[in-house]
Amino acid sequence: MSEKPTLATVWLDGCSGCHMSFLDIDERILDLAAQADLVYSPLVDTKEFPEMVDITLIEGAVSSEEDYHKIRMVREHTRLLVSLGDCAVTANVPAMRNRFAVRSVLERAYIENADLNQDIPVQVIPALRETSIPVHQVVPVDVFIPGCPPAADTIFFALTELLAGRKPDLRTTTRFGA
Amino acid sequence: MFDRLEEITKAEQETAGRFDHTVDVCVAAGCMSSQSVAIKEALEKEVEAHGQGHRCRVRGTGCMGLCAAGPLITVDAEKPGEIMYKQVTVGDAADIVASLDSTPVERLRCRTDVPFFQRQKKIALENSGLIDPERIEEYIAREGYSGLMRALTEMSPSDVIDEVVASGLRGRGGGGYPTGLKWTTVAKSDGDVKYVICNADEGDPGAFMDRSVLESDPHRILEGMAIAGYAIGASQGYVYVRGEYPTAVARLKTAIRQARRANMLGSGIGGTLFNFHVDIRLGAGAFVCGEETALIASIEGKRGTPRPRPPYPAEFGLWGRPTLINNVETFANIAPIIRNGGDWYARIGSGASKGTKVFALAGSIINTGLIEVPMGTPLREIVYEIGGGISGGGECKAIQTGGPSGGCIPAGYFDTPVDYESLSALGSIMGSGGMIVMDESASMVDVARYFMEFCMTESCGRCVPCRVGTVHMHNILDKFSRHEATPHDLELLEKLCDMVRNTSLCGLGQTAPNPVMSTLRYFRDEYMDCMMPELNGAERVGELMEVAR
Amino acid sequence: MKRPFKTRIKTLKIDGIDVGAREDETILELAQENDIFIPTLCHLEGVHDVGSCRLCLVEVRGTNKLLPACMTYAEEGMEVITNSERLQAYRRQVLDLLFSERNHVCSVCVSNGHCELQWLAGKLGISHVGVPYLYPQLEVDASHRYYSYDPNRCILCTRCVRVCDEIEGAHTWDVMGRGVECLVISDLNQPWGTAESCTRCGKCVQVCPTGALFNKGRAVAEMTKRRDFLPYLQTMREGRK
Amino acid sequence: MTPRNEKLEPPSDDKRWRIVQATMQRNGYERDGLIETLHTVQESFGYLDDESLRYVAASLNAPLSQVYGVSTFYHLFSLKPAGRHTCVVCLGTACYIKGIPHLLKEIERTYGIKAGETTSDGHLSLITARCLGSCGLAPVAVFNGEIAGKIEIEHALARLAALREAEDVRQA
Repeated sequence: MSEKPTLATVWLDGCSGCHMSFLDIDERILDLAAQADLVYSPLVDTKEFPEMVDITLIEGAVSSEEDYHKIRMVREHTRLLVSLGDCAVTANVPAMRNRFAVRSVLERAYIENADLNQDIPVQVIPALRETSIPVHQVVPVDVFIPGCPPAADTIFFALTELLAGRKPDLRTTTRFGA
Repeated sequence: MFDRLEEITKAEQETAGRFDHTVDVCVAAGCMSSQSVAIKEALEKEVEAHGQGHRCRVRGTGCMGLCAAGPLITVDAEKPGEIMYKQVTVGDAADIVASLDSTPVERLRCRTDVPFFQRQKKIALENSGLIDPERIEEYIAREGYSGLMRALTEMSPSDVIDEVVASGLRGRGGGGYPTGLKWTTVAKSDGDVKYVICNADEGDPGAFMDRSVLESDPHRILEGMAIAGYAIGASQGYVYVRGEYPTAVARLKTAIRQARRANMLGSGIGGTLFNFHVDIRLGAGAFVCGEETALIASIEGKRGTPRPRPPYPAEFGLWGRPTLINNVETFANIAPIIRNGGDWYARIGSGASKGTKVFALAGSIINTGLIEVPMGTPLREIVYEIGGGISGGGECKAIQTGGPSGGCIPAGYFDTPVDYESLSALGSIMGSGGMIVMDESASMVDVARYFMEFCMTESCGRCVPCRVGTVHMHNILDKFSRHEATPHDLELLEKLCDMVRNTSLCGLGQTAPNPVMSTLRYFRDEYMDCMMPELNGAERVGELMEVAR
Repeated sequence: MKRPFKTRIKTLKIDGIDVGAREDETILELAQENDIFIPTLCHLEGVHDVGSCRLCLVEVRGTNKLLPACMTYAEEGMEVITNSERLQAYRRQVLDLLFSERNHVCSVCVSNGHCELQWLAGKLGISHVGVPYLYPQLEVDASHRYYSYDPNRCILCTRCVRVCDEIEGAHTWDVMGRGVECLVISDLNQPWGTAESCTRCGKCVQVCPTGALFNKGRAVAEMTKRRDFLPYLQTMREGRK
Repeated sequence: MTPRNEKLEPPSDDKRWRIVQATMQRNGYERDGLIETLHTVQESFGYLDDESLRYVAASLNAPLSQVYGVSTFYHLFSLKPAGRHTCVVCLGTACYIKGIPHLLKEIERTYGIKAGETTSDGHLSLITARCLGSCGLAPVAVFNGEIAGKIEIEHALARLAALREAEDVRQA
């Protein structure tokens, strides 16, 4: 086993833009790899979330039952939970459906706007919860990185600070909607 | 002009003397809702039918206090051997009239030698239940308007203020601000036009003191306002009264008309050079209008939103003029103070809380109704002796004072004397005088939620903390009552309480957290019992150092 | 004896700095003159203050009450603290409440990058909103020929109401309802485009701190707002008297 | 937009407008009299509609939005006509403690309306009051203006049912 701190990323209800922005740190990912092991992520192959991860970045809002159970599981197995990007921090665009009933949202998506197979799926697709909410409304979150998406520099800075045992001050580097 | 008052008094006494019996029927709101007007008519018919009209009279009077036992009737209230009847129905009229010259109707008797009647001391309510509120003559016959005449003919405005200062009277609307100091400030403010406003927008749920005074003895308010007008140099007054009180409004209108005719309001009052006019302004259902600056906005025809103070209405009030605002009960105490002197008043009560206070007893208490007791009376005496104890045979859990701005006092503190300082030390307030007694079955979380819902819907929406903060506090309390709250919710609730209290623009927001804070203080266990089972791992919070290793 | 003169100049301390003030100057104006930052949202130079956002609350020695800097006038010997930890915490909570009240989605807002609410959140260090969002149901009004009104982004600062009433004199806008149900409306709560009193001057759009009122057909980057006309109009009017 | 006119022609020759005019006149056609005027309109017509709001605004020279803002600020003003019958349920503290929420819920369930609403056939308006000041008689409800103290759920539902029956009989 490596002695390096472990890092995970989780993708809930988001557009994957935050993960893309994370990848935009380009060659600096080598620096990061020297400091931490990426043990779980949509970007790697692991299927099971490890017993304990030091830092987990969450992209996306909690929208479905799957998201809900997943984030609670992840929190249990994570030392430092980081909300990455506006969807995780504010529920952002996913939350724009909150003003409408789940039923009418599904009808709009799968019936009114569908040309083929007009049917609301009940299998495979996880059931939507009544509202899409930010991660910290479900489990405690330790660090917030707002931005849509947060810039690669911001993500890199935040991670290196966290790995150095410091809470990153992001006031001047990012904001809601940035 | 004193002669004129005396004349009326004499005439009244003569009239009263002509009757062997006087039957008084309470026609204030409480008894009216149990058909007391129909009972009065039945009694009148009965008296006529027996040809007793020349020696028996039937009057409609104001509130007799013990609303729980209504409709109430007294026979010969001002003679020795007064008889009170309770829960009278139309069918009882014949028996009552028939009994006038013989033995009382025992099955209807309501004892008056009990603490409820014996332990009270009535100043603001001195005429309630004893006079017909729609006849100025009866008010005058009980020394009415003699305080005003005394002020106008024997005292300078500053003498009047001195008496009010000496009385130690404090605002009865809730805040407890010294009335004399308020009058002094308005009197000193620059301006040739000033206003007097009577705040009769009694909005606390569970409070009906002001309503009762207006319905039972409206002239007392007009007299108090006129004296205030003389003292501060105002010639126009407004009574801002709740639109929900149609009977009070009607009686007040009658009283103003009568007072004008009797030259106790209007121009050249009582033959002096003093002019004072009173108009009524109707509230339209907004609790926040009890706040001075919101009330002023409402009289000006605007949305009743408060504005930051200073400047205070004493300097910058109605239409930008210096304005004196006192509530109904405060004005109700003025005439007796002028009649009997400030020192007389200051001898009643305790410590820094002088005089008497009217309370509306309601909830799980046997003697619901209206009482007036000296300041400093212990809560225990009010609940168990005057109030007759807890209804339904349960144990008393707490008493709620001060409505949505107040708090819950647990039964363990019932030896506390009722005065401004003691109540606020317990985390509640005197408020306008509503006292809701709660037995063991009451859930304190639910009570807090109820009041927060009230504040949320009554918030005017002008400032952010009150407009949005009350909604969040309400939602969290709702989670508690559904047993879905987390420790995080409790923490957030307490944070919001602190923030809304300290940052809201007006008294409504600043005091909105009080019911929550006081129930958290005394009944925290009940909140803990309403929490969701622990979330275990999902509730963990990370430590930076753990990661850095 | 009356004092034979009236003092017009007051000396006081703001955050420990000695300042001199005219008696008609507010703490907010003094702070701005002395480069002391006090956050504001409802305040707008050129129209009267309402003290409703509570962001500019300051501590004044000798009173427990926090006072709105925009409506508190200089007094002799006053000691004002504008930036204690307690005040900062309250200010962050005020912003939390504002963000939670309506549907503010910065990433898709026309004012992204030019919004005072968003800017203040960054400035005061709001990394997330601590209270649950309320998600009210509010309709966008795009009936006006030149402008749109999206109440989802409105913070009820009433700048538009005041500028329309006090500067333009049309009083097209006002607030209806109460509490959290309050809503800025035009005329009889009708589509803005049909409001007869609107002169289409657009002052309300210029003073709106968020993306609630905006010009139609403008891209996000172009959505800057002009405010300098307000003090200008005021000065010109005073000069005419 | 109509320029100031001391006495504008009312929207119709309905006699009730005269009462409204009298109130405005008593207040010198000043904006200060707005709330008083709205009270009169509400009393005379039962509610405030757009037409009356426009008339009052024009007569008092008050902005439309201000008139609308005031009308919606105060609880007693209604912008919709009330039902033929009204039931006011008091939500004061004393009534609350004595179980009025159950009564309210029962009525809401029976008539399929929420507090503040009117049944679709215009039969009944269910209204809540903050406190009627009759706490000594809690719980309290008002049926067509007639106040009833110490009310019980069955009793209240029976009274409402009687109103419905009376109406059905009259129609038949």
